[in-house]
Amino acid sequence: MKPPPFSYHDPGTVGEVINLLKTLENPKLLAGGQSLMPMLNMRYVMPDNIIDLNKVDGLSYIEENNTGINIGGMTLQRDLEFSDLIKKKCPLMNDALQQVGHRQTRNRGTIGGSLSHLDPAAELPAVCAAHDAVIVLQGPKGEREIPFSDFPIAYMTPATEIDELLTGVKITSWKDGHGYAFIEFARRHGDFAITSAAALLEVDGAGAITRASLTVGGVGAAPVRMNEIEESLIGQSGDEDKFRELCEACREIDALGDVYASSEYRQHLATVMSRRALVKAYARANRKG
Amino acid sequence: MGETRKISLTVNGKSYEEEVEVRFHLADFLRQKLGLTGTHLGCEHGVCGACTILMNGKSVRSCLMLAVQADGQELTTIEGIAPSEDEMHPLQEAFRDNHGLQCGFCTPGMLTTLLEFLEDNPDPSEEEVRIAISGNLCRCTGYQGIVAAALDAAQRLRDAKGV
Amino acid sequence: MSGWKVFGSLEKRLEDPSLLRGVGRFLDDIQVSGMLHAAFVRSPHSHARILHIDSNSALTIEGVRAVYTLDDLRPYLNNKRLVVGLPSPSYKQELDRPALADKEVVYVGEPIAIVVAESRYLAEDAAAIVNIEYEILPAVSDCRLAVEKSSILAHTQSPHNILAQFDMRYGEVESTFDNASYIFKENIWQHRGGSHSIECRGAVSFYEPTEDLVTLYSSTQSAHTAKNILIDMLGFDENKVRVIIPDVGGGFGPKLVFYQEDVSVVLAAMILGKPVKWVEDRREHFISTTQERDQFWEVEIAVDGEGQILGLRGSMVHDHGAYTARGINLAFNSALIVSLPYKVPCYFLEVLLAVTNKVPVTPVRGAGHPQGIFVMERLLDRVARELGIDRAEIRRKNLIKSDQMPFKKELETRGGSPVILDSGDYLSCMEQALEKVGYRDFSVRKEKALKEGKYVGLGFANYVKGTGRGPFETVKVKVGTSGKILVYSGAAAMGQSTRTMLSQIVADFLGGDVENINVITGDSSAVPIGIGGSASRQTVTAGSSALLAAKEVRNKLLKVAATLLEVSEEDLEINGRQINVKGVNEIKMDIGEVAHAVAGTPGYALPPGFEPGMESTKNFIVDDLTFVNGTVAVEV
Amino acid sequence: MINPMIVDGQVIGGTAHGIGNALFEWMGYDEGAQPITTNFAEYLLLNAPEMPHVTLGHMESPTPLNPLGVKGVGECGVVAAPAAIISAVENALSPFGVYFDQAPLRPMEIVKKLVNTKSD
Repeated sequence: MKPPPFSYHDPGTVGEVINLLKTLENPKLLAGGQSLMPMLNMRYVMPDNIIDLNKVDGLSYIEENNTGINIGGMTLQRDLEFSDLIKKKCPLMNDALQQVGHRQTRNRGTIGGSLSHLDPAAELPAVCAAHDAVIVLQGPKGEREIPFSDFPIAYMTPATEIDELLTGVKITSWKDGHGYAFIEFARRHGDFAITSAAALLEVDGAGAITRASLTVGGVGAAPVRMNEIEESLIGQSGDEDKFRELCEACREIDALGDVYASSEYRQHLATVMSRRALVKAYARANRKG
Repeated sequence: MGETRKISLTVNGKSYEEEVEVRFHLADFLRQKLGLTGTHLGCEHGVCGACTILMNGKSVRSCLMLAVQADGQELTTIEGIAPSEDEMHPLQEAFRDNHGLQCGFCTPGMLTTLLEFLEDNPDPSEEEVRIAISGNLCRCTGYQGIVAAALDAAQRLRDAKGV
Repeated sequence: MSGWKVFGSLEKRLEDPSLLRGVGRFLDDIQVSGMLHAAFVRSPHSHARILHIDSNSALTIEGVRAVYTLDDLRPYLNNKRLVVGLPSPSYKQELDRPALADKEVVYVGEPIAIVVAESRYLAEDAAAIVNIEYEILPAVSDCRLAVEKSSILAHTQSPHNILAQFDMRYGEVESTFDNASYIFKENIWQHRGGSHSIECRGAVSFYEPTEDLVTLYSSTQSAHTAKNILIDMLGFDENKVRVIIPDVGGGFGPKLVFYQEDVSVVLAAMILGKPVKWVEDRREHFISTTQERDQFWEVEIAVDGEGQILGLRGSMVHDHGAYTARGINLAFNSALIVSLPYKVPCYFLEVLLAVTNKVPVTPVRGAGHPQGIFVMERLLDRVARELGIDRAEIRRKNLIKSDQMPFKKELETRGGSPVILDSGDYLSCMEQALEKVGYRDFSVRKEKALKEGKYVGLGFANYVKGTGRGPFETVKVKVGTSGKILVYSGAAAMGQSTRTMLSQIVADFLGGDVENINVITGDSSAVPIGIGGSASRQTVTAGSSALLAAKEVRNKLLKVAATLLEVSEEDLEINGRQINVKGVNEIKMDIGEVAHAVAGTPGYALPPGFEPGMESTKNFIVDDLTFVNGTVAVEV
Repeated sequence: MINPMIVDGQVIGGTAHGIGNALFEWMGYDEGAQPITTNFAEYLLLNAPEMPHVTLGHMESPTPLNPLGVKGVGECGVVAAPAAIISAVENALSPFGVYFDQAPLRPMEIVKKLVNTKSD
């Protein structure tokens, strides 16, 4: 299990990266390496050229703006985990990061790497789906932004063009004191979830839900927003039986099935994880709201 | 031999300048080029944690990094943990006293992971310790001795600091 | 006897300091000058005929030294198969593994060719482009289907897929079942798993022409077995092969097996005249290191209205994998263990070992015992449920009692010796476990939890397991002229603290200083014979030999010292490295000096009445297994 | 016991294997005998958070068969663990009347059985 031969490039600017992507044969971008390196060691991928992004300037940042936060593509999961700004403005991400891999992988893994790898069960794509994040890509024609909902185009396939680079993520914050919860079911701590659910809720003074976002990960080919459930949640209070009833809709998700988890099992878990996420998010919203 | 590069780095306080094949992962570089065979390879796909080392004080899996990426970095491996030839680090002592190892193969990764963790969290609960080493597999101990050793080491380190 | 001091009390292991500092020496840590690295070309098919192998393009890669198939190794092989099967009359066919695949591959991962290059990276590059043309054949995966008459054959040359067949029987089975009040039947399945020591397997070999000696470093659990197989396969004299075991990063059974890779690495090193290293990677471990456990049981238990067991009968199909890499022992252990903790008046089990196109099956920690225990305990839970008897009560009723010990079962071990449960109080062991886990008031806890919407459960199981499998383990204890105590053994260490264990036993006879003891295990040249680490055996076998040898050396040390010091032997004691007259520190000798006196000086006589050398080699012989027992209780 | 610390280590380590065999470790092959779990993401080994704290009680029953009076302990933890664990799971789910006859027992299989029993 040793990587195949390749040429190695470590450009210092985004422009150089894009230029290399354009000119090199069969290139592969190396971010944190927590997914690519195992695939290289197992020779599941055989690139002729590795473009290492770790020395590219200006891709690691967590910045606040008027509407939320901007995160650089090469920002480490560890930096996100320990960021007070994330805790304050996007607590769902903090919740999710506690469940991403292990200490050693978060020390190397990046948000851009996780989004580009786009494992349907990964936590950060689900967070982006929940928050209607905007993905920033740079290519030869400059920068473009696409909503996360258009980002996955197929199973583990992002909309990034072959000569483009994911440089950042823009997340719009919810109202201070909103409810949030990231719940997942994994066989062991730190594993990719079999199924996860991310919930965001805003409530009014009377405890009625005024805004809702519910995302299920690990069931479909990419994280799925449960729009119908979200609509039905508006005006509801935190009645668990009502949540249970609404979450039954998760059985309709077009689900992956394999020897590790059948599609029925994933759908079943989706109903349970969604309900638990809503219950927890509601409790948090009420406590603060 | 494929494409190579010259890199310079510091390992356990010692500076090295070496020519390395760009496809070598960091663990192979440490083991084969520098002869630091204390860092072990158990899976080479980033699950077992045996190859964990510290890079600039942070735990990383050395099988999931290319050696060229360690250029200019400061690394610590298991060989660099003890303060001297005659003395062991309190974490190493605690592992010995609590039977935190049997075959000893996962031990390097356990020690490096816990060194960083105890730095971040000097007074952890048992559950926090278990989560901290969730990315390190051990097949001998059932983890009980390791968890006990980590808690014991945390106490020793706090005592030493007079906390 | 000096009274146990170190025995039972030592709190620090001797193995730890080097392991904690990262200066242990595991297989992959061995560096030999000029060493080459190997990778294997393995079958991607579970069953196929090899039509053609083309390694030309692989050999064009710079730094690649050789690609060898079985045809290339054949001239050096006295016997091209690894004959390892433990003896048994129940075999229906012999299926020994070839050194490398021979025309037909029968499982995914079977090694076909060894590639040797200047680095493992290059060896993998080359292995990937060795071009093999296959004719893909149908494969058999499920062992239950394999034993059907119409099944696809796992090996095209075999008459059927039955590796072995045997039964175990005692008592009046038919009439018991005909007259039983209750009979309950269960179909029980236990699935495959691996051992997954964190260190994978590995081998380093080199040939020294000046000595005509082949050395193999191997992460095996038995140096002497490996040596014997190599001698058999290569047709070498006994003194031309040496096998050494470095630190081993976990064994758990599969490292007890001698593999195709071991002999291939040795031959590659001999042919090339260069040291060759192969270290298994995790993916190889998944598809080439032996596995365990697939068994299907159809069993019936007969009980009376009170839950007293009347008998047990049924059949079991055991997945043997594609080749015999050890023998019938797993299925035998499973069949033997089922009834052991309990009084079972009659028993009949028919056992089939099925050949499948999967990785060969050999012991993984527990070696068939967990399967048998699982079956019996599942049956007892069923009986308890059906008859409305408490799960603990049904076991109390049927466990063998301490006043019945030793208890002779009407069964024999695979070596033909009777199964006699030697000692133990199974009942109070279970009671103690139930006490600890709070069985008595569990139903209250369960009800309370249920009210909170939580489902909690409590389960427990009793076991008996044979340990200390014989026939012996060699231990040599020697006092060197340097005063160092040397202990050599055929035992193997892979994390069980063998060095500490042997040192503790020896230390109590020879001065009490464990730091002055050097233990050498796993070197075929250190002691002439040995068996190695498996079946929870080493403390029993090697420990006993160490005790006997240490005792003898102690006696001789005291006798020689008494002669030299001109005092009575009874007045002497050993403290650390010093022998002195009890309470008189002035009359003393270093144990090294005493050893020196019998080491022999040319032309000078030994002290009168003494044989040369301060050493003793013992092989404590044990035929009967000693049975441990226990209870596991768990709340979920 | 020659060394109680080491005995405990052996038994607890063996118990971890037993828990793995009962709940996690599953080496899959398809109908054509192709292995389908060939890495540590697909084949699950027990990790520290999933391993419970084990309490041991000891009873010594010296054997007359050897001069030390000792018995082996290396494999003890593993042998009865799956039987006890699966019995406990069955006991926990007794309100549903589901019974298990296999090891390992994976969550998917438990849920399937619960769902099937419910619909029966």
